[in-house]
Amino acid sequence: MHTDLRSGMLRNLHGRAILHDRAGRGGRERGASVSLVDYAVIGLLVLTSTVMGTVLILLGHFVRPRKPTPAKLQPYESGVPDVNPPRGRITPRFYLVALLFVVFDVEAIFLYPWAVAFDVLALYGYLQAALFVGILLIGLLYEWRKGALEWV
Amino acid sequence: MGMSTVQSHPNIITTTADWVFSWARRSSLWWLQFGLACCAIEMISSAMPRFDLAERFGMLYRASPRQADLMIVAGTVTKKMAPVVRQLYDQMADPKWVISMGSCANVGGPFDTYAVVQGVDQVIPVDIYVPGCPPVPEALYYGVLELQNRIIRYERLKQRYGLEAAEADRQEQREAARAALGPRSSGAR
Amino acid sequence: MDWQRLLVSYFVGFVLLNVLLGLMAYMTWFERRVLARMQHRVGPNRTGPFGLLQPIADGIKLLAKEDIVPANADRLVFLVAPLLSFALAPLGAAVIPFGETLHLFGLEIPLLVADINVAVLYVLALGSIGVYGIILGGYASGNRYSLLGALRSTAQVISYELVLGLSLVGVFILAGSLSLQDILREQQRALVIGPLTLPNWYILSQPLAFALFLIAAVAETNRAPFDLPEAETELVAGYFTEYSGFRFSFYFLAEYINMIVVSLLAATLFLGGIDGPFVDGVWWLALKALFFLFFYVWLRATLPRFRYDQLMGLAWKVLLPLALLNIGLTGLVRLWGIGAL
Amino acid sequence: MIDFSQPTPVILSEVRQLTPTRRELVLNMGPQHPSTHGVLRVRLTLEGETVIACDPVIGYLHRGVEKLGESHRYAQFVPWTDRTDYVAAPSNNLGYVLAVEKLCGIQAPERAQYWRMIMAELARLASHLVWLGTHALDIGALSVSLYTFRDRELILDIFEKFCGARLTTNMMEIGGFSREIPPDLPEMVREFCRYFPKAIRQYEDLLTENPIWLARTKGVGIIEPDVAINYGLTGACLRGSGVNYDVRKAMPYLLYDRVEFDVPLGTHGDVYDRYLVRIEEMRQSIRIIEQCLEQVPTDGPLMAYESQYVIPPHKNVMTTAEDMQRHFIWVIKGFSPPKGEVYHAVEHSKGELGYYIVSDGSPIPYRLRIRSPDFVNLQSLPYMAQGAMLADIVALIGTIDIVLGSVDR
Amino acid sequence: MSEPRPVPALTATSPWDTTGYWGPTDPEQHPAVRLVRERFPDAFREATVFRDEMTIRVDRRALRDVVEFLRTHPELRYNHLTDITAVDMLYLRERPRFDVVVQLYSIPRRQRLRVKCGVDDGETVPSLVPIFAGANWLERECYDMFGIVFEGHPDLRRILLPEDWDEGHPLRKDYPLRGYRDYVQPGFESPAPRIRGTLRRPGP
Repeated sequence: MHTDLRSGMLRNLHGRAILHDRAGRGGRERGASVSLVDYAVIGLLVLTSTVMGTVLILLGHFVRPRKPTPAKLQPYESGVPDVNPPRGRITPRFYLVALLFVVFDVEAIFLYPWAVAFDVLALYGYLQAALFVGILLIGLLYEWRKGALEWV
Repeated sequence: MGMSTVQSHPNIITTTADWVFSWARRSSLWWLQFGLACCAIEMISSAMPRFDLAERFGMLYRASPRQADLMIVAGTVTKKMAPVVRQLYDQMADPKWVISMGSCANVGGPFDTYAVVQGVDQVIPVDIYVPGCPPVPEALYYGVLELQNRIIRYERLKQRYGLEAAEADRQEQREAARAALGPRSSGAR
Repeated sequence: MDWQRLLVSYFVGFVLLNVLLGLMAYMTWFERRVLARMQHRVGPNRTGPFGLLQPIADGIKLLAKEDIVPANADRLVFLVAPLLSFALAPLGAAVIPFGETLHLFGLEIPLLVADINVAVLYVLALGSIGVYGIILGGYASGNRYSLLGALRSTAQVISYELVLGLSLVGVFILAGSLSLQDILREQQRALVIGPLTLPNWYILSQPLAFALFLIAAVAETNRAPFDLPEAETELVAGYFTEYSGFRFSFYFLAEYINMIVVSLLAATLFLGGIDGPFVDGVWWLALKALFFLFFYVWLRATLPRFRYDQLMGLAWKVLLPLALLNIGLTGLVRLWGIGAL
Repeated sequence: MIDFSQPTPVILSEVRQLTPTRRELVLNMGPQHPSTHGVLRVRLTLEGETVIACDPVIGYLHRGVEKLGESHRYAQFVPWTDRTDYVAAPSNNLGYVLAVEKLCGIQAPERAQYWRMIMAELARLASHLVWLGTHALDIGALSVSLYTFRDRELILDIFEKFCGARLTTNMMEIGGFSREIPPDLPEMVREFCRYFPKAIRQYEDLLTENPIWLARTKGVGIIEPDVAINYGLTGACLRGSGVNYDVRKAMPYLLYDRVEFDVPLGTHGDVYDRYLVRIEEMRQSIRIIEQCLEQVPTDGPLMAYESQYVIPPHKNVMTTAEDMQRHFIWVIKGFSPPKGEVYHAVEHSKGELGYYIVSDGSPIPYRLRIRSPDFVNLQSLPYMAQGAMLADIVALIGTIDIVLGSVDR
Repeated sequence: MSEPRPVPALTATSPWDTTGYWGPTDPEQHPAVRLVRERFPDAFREATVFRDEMTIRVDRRALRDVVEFLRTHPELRYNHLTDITAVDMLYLRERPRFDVVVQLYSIPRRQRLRVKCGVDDGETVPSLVPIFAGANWLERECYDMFGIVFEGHPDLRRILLPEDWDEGHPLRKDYPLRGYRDYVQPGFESPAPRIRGTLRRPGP
């Protein structure tokens, strides 16, 4: 299968000596299916760190002073009293970046499985990916020329 | 001393707690990066390589008053600046301390004019006054160390006799320090 | 479900979490001392021996500091946002292999919390979610500096996220996997060039990717010279301007934990992780990570800060094309290697 | 007990100014801000990161120094000059005492003039070091500021040796110096001159060729020569645009015509050129100090005691009746310069520092005007900020090199 | 010991009188005086010399034209506005109350010149902002400190004092050094112990 094919090829082509292969000693075998346990652990850890943070905040509740005054609760504006609401419009340039990001992040996501299966897909896959990236690159160049990447 | 009523007896737990908190507060005095005039340059100097006051005593400077424990008023407080100083003080998170650095901030210094507030203690309460025009960095050291003593005292009183007694004592200390500065100009004619 | 394995992994993860928190605290100490040395100063030395208790004092003080919620802040979001940043930051370390399986009390304790096959993707995803804490906090503060800081941070992180992700594609091509365990295993092979026998660390076969990764990682963690979101001289304190007390420290912690996680990741991806001469083990990983952490401090002491447009230009005009170039070249070499050309 | 629960009153004028428009974000930098070098306040109107409008608001350190000068006798005013531009106090002393000496028509002895030059150049170095440190810090180069302040301490040591004070030196007196130069001072200054070029090289290693520094400073805040002249800029801000105007060369005071030095000029008028100009000025200052140390007579009077405007020598006060009487009158009543008005300018580290004194013949100046260089230079900030980005503003504030005590007086 | 010395007499001349930085000390030979007198015979008032400094006094209405002429005339080219300030002449003369003082400098010719004009309370001076951009803040400062109104100034408001300062203009001679009232922080009832100051202010 894939893993066999792959590891076999590596040894054959480059004749690399393996210093120490720990594949047999603990850990997951290459290509073995991932059990849900790993994700469950991560889920538990998310919970744990959230609880830890909350506990720290609550712990502080007993020792910290609390003296809100109207002046203290005003937003900080370098010491000058604030008079107008801060959440105004946001310039569209930020949205442009977000849009660009979405386009190219999708590209990155498409490239990951391709990279993992690179040896299987070989030249054909390489050309396909090149075509895909090329089209996006043309898009990037277009944006560049159009000044979407300029900030001033 | 204003704390004749003993509200709780010190025991081993509260003394440890007050020691820990006073130690933490005095060892981690983050100061508001806030310079007004000449003294600000000496204040910066005291944080720079030769003296390194700030880092050695665990004093980080923060630009935002929300994260600062200590305000060093370094320089002349003018009437235009006074509301700003007040606003910054108000916006600092409790507990907070104030060092008035230099003669201008103490009593108006040589600027007995129409534009200058004769002492920052007319705008915000001041814990420590550092004299000098400007004070040398060593003087600021001394002020900071004195402030640490003041913090220990405050924390101890707070743990033993409650917040109000500690605040009252702090206020007394402030007024004593202010009285020790002597009279100042009455300003307007 | 394999309950025993779950418990053991969780236990390891819990320990890891706490170790990371401790490390983070001492990372601040490390940074302050190293920075002070570089600047001909002494650094904190009054709180405990060599100032070693300084992080603890800071922590306790922040804990006992008032927690201000400004009047025009979006209260709920304001309170939750730092927690979001803080809670997610250390989880990246969960997929980093710290060594072999440990046999203790008859239990098999793997020194790897979660072995998932898309580990790198997972770390990148965590980084992206972490930015939510920043933007929500900045937006909820109701402060202009915070808002600008949050916007800067978002634009910066997503731009460099892309570079970070694409710079690693070359590594994936070589390793044929997204799992850190597999990538590590690939790096334990020997690379024989003539008389030299070198470890097959990817820093040797992917130098461009390494450089790109390093730059993008510094930007991802909002460190100098890419520390625009919290640029003190422009935006006072950036997105956490309004935060005080322990909530502020959550952002602080998150930044340092991110630094550590990214350093561990870089060490694992490019420097062979726990692999090293003499005896393999977690100390090699620690040493390599420490090198990266020192590198962070060094950068901060040396370099000025980028301007916003320069930062974005660097990501989109220089690093992104370079990353794509790296992928293309790696693919070609690989094709030649497997005889497909 | 003070009631601190009251909110700070909102100043009405600020409500008017801060009225927001629909698209733009009004950002307020200062008066308490890490990069405004004190209490400058800049109101910025931003669109995204781009600055649409920039309005510096000053006066947060206005202390009425000019009014004080009009209420005190001539010799009493010297300490206040220290406190206008406190990072280069000796230069301010120099400008004032020269203006008064011009009004009275006296000149300090040669030896005192050399020492005045040395001290003024050291003050220029100290001021430039503060500028470089804070400017670099604003742009994000953290360590440079610590290195500059480290080396500035050496200059402060020299000041301390000379007059006993570090920052506000009050070192110059009308007529020269009344105290003898400490015997080991020349060697101290020489030692410093040997060391300092190495320090400059260190700063330059960190900045001059640094790509990020270049990106942040080149082409930023360009001010053309004719615009610079039109704005009345002086100092490095003017010379960075390539206009050759240095008071030391154009109308030499003290003995600047006896020493050789070059006036560095920029070509593009951007932040980077002003940086290079000031770095080169530091080298030239060292050159001036070295020449002064060579030329200065080791012996000779330091005070123009022969004039009636100058406090009599201490030794004579104790021994002769005339000088005691003179001393008494000088101290109690002051001296009365002739009626008239003078303007005298010196090349301060920030530009042309001028003192304009109107005398009505009484011992108190009738009008004392300080033409401070950074007040005038700061006006060009909105011009330089056209089309700049938010991060450029801090670079621009840094490059103008302001000290708010001098701006607001 | 030292000899008893006579008290030195007033020095009539000094090295300061012959620097040449302000052009010839004889008004008849000074090109600026000559040309301004020719060009503005009505507005020209007088030319005075003290030490080496040349001062031209002109009518206030012609100030801008004179300065413009001084700036653009090829023989003069006073292209650098060094300073604008004012002097309150309350104790020195009856009318007009203020002198507006403009310091000019010619970068190509390396010469200074001072132009003055008298202005009374309620009168205006033409603003120099159309000629020199640098006049902006200097004139604002004059307005702030003396209350002199510059006609044609784009943005004449207080600059150093707070914009809602209602105590007048502090550099006027009838304004006390310490102002009229203290700063009182709202909510502050017990200010620090205070005494009357002892600083002397000069009278007329």
